[in-house]
Amino acid sequence: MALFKKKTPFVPSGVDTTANAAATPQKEQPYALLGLKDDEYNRIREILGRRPSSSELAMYSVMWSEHCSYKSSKIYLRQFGEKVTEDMKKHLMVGMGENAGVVDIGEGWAVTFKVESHNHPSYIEPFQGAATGVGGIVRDILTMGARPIAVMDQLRFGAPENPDTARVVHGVVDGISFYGNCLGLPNIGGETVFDKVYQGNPLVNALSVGALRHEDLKLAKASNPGDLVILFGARTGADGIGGVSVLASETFDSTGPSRRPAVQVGDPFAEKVLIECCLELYAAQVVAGIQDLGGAGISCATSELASNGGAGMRVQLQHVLKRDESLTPEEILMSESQERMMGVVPKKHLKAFEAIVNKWEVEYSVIGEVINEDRLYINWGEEEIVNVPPRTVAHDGPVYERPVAYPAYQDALNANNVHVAANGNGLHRQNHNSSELAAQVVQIISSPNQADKGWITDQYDRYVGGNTALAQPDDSGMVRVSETTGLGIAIATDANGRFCQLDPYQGAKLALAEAYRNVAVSGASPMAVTNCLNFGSPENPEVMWQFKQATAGLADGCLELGIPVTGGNVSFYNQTGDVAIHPTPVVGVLGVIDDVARRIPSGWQDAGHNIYLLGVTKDELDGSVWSEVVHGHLGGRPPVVDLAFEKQLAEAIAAASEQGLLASAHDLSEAGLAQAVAECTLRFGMGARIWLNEICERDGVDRTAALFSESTGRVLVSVGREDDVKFVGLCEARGIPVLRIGVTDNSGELEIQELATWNLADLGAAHKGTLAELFG
Amino acid sequence: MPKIIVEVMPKEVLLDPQGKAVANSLHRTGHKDITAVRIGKRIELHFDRPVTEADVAAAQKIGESFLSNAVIEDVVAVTVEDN
Amino acid sequence: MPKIIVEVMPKEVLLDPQGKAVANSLHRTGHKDITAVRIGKRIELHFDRPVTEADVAAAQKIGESFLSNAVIEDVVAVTVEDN
Amino acid sequence: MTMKIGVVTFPGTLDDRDAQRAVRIAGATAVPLWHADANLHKVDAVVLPGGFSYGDYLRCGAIAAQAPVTEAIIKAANGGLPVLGICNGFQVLVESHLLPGGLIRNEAQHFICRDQKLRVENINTPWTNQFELNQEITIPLKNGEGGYIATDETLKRLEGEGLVAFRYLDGNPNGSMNDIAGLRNERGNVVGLMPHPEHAVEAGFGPDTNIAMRSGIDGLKFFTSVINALVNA
Ligand SMILES: Nc1ncnc2c1ncn2[C@@H]1O[C@H](COP(=O)(O)OP(=O)(O)O)[C@@H](O)[C@H]1O
Ligand SMILES: [Mg+2]
Repeated sequence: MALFKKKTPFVPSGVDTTANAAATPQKEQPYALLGLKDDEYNRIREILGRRPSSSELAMYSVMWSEHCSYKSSKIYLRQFGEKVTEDMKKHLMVGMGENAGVVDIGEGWAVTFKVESHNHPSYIEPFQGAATGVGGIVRDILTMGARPIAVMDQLRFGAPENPDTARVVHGVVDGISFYGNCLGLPNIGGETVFDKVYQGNPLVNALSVGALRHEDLKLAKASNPGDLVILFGARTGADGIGGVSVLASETFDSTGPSRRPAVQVGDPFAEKVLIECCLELYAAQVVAGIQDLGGAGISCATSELASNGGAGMRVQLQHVLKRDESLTPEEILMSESQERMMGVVPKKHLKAFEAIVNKWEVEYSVIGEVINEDRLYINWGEEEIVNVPPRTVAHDGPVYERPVAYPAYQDALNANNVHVAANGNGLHRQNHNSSELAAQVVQIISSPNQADKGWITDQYDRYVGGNTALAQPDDSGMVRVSETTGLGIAIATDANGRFCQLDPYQGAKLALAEAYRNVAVSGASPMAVTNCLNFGSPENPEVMWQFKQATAGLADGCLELGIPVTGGNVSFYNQTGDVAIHPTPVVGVLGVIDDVARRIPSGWQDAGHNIYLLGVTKDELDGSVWSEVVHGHLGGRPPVVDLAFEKQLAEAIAAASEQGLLASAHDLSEAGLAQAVAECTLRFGMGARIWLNEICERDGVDRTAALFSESTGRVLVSVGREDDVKFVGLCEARGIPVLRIGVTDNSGELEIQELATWNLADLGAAHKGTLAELFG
Repeated sequence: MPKIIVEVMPKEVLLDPQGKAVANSLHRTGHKDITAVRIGKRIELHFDRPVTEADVAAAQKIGESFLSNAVIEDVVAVTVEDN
Repeated sequence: MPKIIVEVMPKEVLLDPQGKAVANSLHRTGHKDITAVRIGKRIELHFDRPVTEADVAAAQKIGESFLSNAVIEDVVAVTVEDN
Repeated sequence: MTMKIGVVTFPGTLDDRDAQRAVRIAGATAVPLWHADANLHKVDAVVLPGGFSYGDYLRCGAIAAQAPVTEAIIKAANGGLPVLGICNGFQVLVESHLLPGGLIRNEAQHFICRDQKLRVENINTPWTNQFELNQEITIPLKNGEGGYIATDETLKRLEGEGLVAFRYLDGNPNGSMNDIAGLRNERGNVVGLMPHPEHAVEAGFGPDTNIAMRSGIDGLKFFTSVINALVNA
């Protein structure tokens, strides 16, 4: 390799070399501007035994940032790996810590899935921010050796009536639609929530799932000395460099060079080609290790590959293909240009590697070599600009136990429940006024958060691939993995920020329970968990308390359900000024189904079926949609969650589904029974007659609670007459409370007895028109 | 009818995937001397009355605030055409 | 570096839904005097050497055959910019 | 002997594997055709599937229209080879001038994915002979640039000569003139449409029907039609 051949005559380039760093220990460095604290900077000096060169400083600063090092969250994330039983690890092929966890789903297949945030870029430039969010998570999945097979998106926007919301909504949805559709990945679900707490800080989380044969698993490591390090895909440009540009300047004040733009522009076409190219490289077995380039770009990929592989690396930075010749070495190290991958290729496979990338017209360059030494050397021409132990950059960043404080507002918030709000009178209930109560049903199902999300999801391709078994508006997304046996997976994600604000520990468990239930009602068996923890500033002790509570809730919940967390992502600093968002831990549950043909529809399709409510309804309206939409209230304590019961319920659904007893199943969550009934009837336009009195009598609740309570552990199912006895017997044998609450019919109407009768066309128009009216 | 033409281009330092794809295609068909291609928008604002200074100033403002996104694009020209 | 700029517009007689959407939005925000908006493309072909007459002729041809679709679009200008 | 139906892959093509599956389900052999290879491998018919060829960056289908494989297809189509263009494939056919007119951004300015009802208006093509005239079918539609436009003169000719093969029913999703969803050429061997028949060939993965969720397979007839046409040729 001609990577380091001496050229003559040698002309120093003026960059800050390691030699220069050793010779000028007193030189002032802008570490604070790069986000490093005094003690962090001093630790770098200690590690190196000198001041860092400006390139080294760039690498440490970005790799030790919150985003890359998880320095505030690490001590809490550990419990996801600790609160597990051997049984929970049984199906885990790769656990936390890698680009994404990998789960064995049987028949020689494995799947890998993960959810990640792209919140801040999506506020600055919603279209590109959201688009590159999808691109980034898909590359994580690809890196594991998997073919990405689907995406999902979890969105939180500000108040619908705020004029800025439309800008963000349009940009984000267009961006996800553009990037995901161009990649040819079906969008199989997601979440859309509007709340003013997200006004200046929308959340854009994206999930991707991929499938692979067991033997195709790839890891991000460089362990064999002599292997080549190859950067391929898009060229490196000035994307997402932001503040690092200050390094290139002599003075660090405002008269320095103009800051490079912090946004990245995505090219989904380049990524689609990169996916096919990588899959062909994997099939030909020419890469020994692979890493995608995301946050921190080349700094991250080189140091992680070397650190993971227990080896070192020698890199010639001038060999990086650039889009812009004016880039400095520091900027090249930091650039977050999209659609790039770094492969570790044994020399003997170079020819085969080149043939494949050339076929796909993907550009590449050999930028370095794996070495048998615990060192990462990076040269700029003949000059050495980085000379560090890779582990200190990639894995030994600072870890903080930040101060935690019980929020000053918490007790008052919890005390102000729906029974004492409104000056001690409690939120008014229209139990005795049927027309008012019926109006609340329509008000709620047409409110932006409860309305049909078709205006958004119709902008996403749910068909591509030909394997989508369930997508919107069903409870979970489901895709077939094996075309020969029908083996498939289901995924649902959930998070309720209002519940989490009231009680982050319970809130995280509730999100887990809901996602778990959504997977179960689709007919799949829940198997693994991913998460994206969206919180305010970790430097605020009250936020840190929320984080501590939520992670404990999630870890405890997973242990109770017996499904492990396989990976995730943390997003801090989601706030406007000092005001943090509601804690929003998005929880994704993955389930497996032996044959997707067995999946359960979420709505009613046949007349004359009986409708059963499984589970018990309590008067749980604190934090509910009813309290928000009808009363504009948030206070009290969220519903109680009983995970042992959720598990029992899921097993009962699975058993009933295996015996073919269920015509449909839909879980109850936000806005309770009223919402579920409306969705079941509108899904295929099947009418129904429902009665509430038996719920009220058996469970001792009033009509408001029967309709709108958000008690957990409840599912609505429809069952053909011929299966009635068998089904009820199955529930009773398993200790699942079961109550017949209605029948389906061809009336074209939904009747809730003694309350109201709605024409389905009208009800559908109310439920489906809202988002189009707001944003169309 | 007179019109004001606002021209918007992607910022120089940012990736322009469209331009890149077109450049590649031109290279494949032999136009090797074209070193790069960048693609932006040409937006015509039509009027049915003579265009004033104030209109041009307004067009410039609309161009910067609405027709382009300042984070990723620049308004490179605002011109009047009368025919 | 010199560049040739090819400008392409949708044909006058055909509808331009993008332009219409922008026009509607401008009307909503009070710019009632703009009677219509049409949106086309501004395509820059970059060179790293001086541009010749032949280059311009080639650009015109590329513009008509590839950069625009003659069935629905017109090349409205081909100009050279040097700076 | 089973028929060989070529399915083209350009960089950025997305529905190629789906189209191959549809060909197999219909009972023919799918032959992958690569954009850079002008060799059509003696296939009996060609499908240009959906996706974003070369990113669809200049105009949809414009760059793909210049590919070596497209040149070969144009030649073969002029000689009578059955060619079906789906979505992006339709755009490629239009950009290649095998079919007239153009496809522009949807009227609503965004991508739209939905189960779309169509009326089959011409069954005298190798791709539609298994339908009944004016049969109503439902197949998925998913496009960002599916608005069909043409000059008045062209429209008149299309209508006059019966070249409109499919028309949208129950709402025009993208602002297409005369509700045109798909066309055939004069000879009938070349058919293009925006909706995706290859996504309605397998029960469980197609559009919803009155009978069961995702059970629609109206798209299969496109592929059985061409097999039928080839057998009887
Ligand atoms: N942004 C989005 N992207 C994709 N699908 C979405 C999005 N928002 C909502 N959905 C889908 O709409 C349906 C209803 O959503 P939701 O009411 O949140 O479901 P659930 O209450 O079952 O969690 C689900 O199928 C969900 O996946
Ligand atoms: Mg649900």
